[in-house]
Amino acid sequence: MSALRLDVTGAVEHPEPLDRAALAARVARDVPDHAYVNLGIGQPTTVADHLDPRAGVVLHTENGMLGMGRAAREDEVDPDLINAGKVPVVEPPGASYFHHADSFAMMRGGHLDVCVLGAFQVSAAGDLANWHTGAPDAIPAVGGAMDLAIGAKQVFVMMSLLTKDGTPKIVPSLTYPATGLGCVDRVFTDLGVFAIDHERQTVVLLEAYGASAADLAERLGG
Amino acid sequence: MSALRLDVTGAVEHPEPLDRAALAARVARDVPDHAYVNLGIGQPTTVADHLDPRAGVVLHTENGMLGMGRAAREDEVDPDLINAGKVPVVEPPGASYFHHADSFAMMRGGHLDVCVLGAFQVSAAGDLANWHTGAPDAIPAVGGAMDLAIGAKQVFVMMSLLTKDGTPKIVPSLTYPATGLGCVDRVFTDLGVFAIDHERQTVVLLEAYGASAADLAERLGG
Amino acid sequence: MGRTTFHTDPVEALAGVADGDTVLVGGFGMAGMPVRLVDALIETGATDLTIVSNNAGNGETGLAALLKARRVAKVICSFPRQADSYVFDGLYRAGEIELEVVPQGNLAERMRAAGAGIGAFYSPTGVGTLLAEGKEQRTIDGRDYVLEMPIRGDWALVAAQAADPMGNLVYRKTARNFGPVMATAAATTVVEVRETVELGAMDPEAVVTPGIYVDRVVTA
Amino acid sequence: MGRTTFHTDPVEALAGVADGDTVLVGGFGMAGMPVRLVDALIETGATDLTIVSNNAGNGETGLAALLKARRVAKVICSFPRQADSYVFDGLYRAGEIELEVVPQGNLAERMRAAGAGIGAFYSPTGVGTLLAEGKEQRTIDGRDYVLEMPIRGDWALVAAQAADPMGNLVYRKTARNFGPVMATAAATTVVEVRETVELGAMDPEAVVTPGIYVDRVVTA
Repeated sequence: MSALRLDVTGAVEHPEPLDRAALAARVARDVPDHAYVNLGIGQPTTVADHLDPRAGVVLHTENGMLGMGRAAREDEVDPDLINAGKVPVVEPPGASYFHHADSFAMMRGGHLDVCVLGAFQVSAAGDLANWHTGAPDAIPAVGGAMDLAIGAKQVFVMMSLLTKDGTPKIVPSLTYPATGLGCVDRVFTDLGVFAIDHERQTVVLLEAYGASAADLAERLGG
Repeated sequence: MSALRLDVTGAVEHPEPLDRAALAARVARDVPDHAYVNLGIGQPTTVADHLDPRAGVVLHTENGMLGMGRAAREDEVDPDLINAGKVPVVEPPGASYFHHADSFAMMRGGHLDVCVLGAFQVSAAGDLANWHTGAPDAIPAVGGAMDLAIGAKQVFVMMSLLTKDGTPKIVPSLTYPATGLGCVDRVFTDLGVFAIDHERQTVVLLEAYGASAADLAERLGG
Repeated sequence: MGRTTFHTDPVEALAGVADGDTVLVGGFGMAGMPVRLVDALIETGATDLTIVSNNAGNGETGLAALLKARRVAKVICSFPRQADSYVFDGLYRAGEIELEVVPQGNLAERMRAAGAGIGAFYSPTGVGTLLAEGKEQRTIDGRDYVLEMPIRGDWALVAAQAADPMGNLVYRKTARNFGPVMATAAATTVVEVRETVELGAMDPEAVVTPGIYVDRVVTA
Repeated sequence: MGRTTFHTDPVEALAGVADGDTVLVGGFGMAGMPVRLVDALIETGATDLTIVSNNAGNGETGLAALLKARRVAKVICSFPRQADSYVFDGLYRAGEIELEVVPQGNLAERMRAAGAGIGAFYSPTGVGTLLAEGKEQRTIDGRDYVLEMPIRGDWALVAAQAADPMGNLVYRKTARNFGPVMATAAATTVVEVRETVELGAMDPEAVVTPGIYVDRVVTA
């Protein structure tokens, strides 16, 4: 496998790695005010807790709602009102409902500003793998992952930089099956925030957390 | 030009030709109870006056309404509520509104039972010409004609059988530009009612009005 | 009045379901799931069915019960694998059920195409992935697309909030999901509702599924 | 809150319109015609425009006035020829305006495709006619279709009944027509409304155009 095209010049270094909450807050910081945003199932959902209500960010859930509210408290649970992770949510004023084809038309038509997704791997070309481990006995299940991957003006990935055994998840090219090609714009991890430079097919380290830029370059093999 | 494939055996003969009102009533008789129907602009619109309200026929207008009502009286005119001919209509209970893409999806998806259209010419294959005379200086304008032509389970044509100079409008093959191919199922005229047998590409005279079946066969050159 | 018929017995409302039919089943998780109609589908005894739905059943009720009763030859869905989808998992691993996984947006749009008379469409979703293998690809204005074909049902089973006597439907919150799309894409659409309202009681501006798409309504 | 901005001056709401832009203009006849925005478009002085609309103007007001002021290079519409469309007729016969006639359903669906990220679609409408000449044809499941491409606007000018502070829109009766489709298909959508309502006053089930599609609202 060829080396990762990585550019760490100009990276800002921070002393501590990001824990899960700090990572969610870091992602939230890059969400523009008044943006329309889809937060993927799992960890990306927690970004909502760090969005300033005054910033006017509007959440989309692909099961047919714009202006989605927070998770429902126990006494607020309505089985007809759930998010894409099937978690009960609430309806704030100004929300709207639409059917699944209209919802994915909204997504695929490029109307969302930001989509935040988890990932197994991201390549230097911005290719995303997050739906299938490629294990021969795995039952394939894609959900909305492939639509989300290509369905926003900017796609943010949020993940740990390394697997449990220390293997980098930012890779020269995908070894897991792709969810979408050339679709990722920014990667937020515990150890660093990266931008994908699509023209140069290069990963640009913007900020390092708890590691030096040089350390990260070495770990990623760039 | 080859001869018209015409089958007049089994036609029922009536003594009088149909005037405009009788023709509209005759078309109305062939509209099934509870059918969803689109009536084209002009003469086809008058079919509505002959539908028995108890038959439960539901009218569609392609500018976005199902369950359309009758023409509005002067004191009922609402500029926001018009039919495809831009004539003000009324809203009966049970109506619904939708946008243009949904309205034509309803049409092209084959959900309407009957569409009634005017025509310049119909061929033995059921080809329809009703949008363009082919005159070199004519400004082309199609509206919804091509969508209507292919957008119902059954397409009825309503016209005079002959032009003012006596030329038949049921023809072996179109000389005017086509609106749709093989789309017409039934042709209602002042002098006869015809079915198109698509398999045999043959026009079948069902009823003759004010002329014998033999007379019509001769006039049509079949 | 349109031609929508009203039924109290969901099994009666499924009269005509035949072995080998393709059945579109609404719902996203349990929201919008036509529970009574799925149970009635089991009761009909129809087998060798193709089921099109977002998921492939949970636990041992609803779609999972239909699968467990060995009535389903093939599932077309976006997400068969869930925490408690063990009935599907078992059948799949035993090679006893066919699976076509479709990205959720393509699933919705392919049914919309069927309902709208679109012959096929070029979708940006899935380009360069396993799920596009064997499909025609085309570059339009510099972007790559995959050709996707319509998905038609013999039947659509849908849950809605309310119907009026014309068969017009409204839904409730995110339980709307696939219902309005599936209602357009099947030869016969059967809808279970929580309430029926009088003629004129439904706002014509707020109707989501016009009655033309609704063949049979099962009342609460 | 979303990012929809609210304006009292329609000319201000069109800030950024440039020569050569493609402008989608709502309305079917006068129902749903964004009269104030079309007048404002004339005031901007922008020229060499492509106008996409169902008709090509009546009398000497609205679209006809825009045409008469020689601001339009091309019209894409389904029905240019009407009883009093003499401004368009004159320009067309003089060879001073380009015309693309599109069947009404294809016009709506091509804009829907642009808004929905569909690369192209196979339509059953127009097969074998003059309007399909030069277009790719394909037989799918025994039926013939014509390949149709998306129509995108730099701008959409739409009239609606009401907007809330999120930019959510409702329409009124058949004035809805092309508005919701065009709102999805343009880089910038500008909407004139008859009323604005408070946050929470619009039924989320009855919203027709969600605010994400609405960039600027001109209030009454």
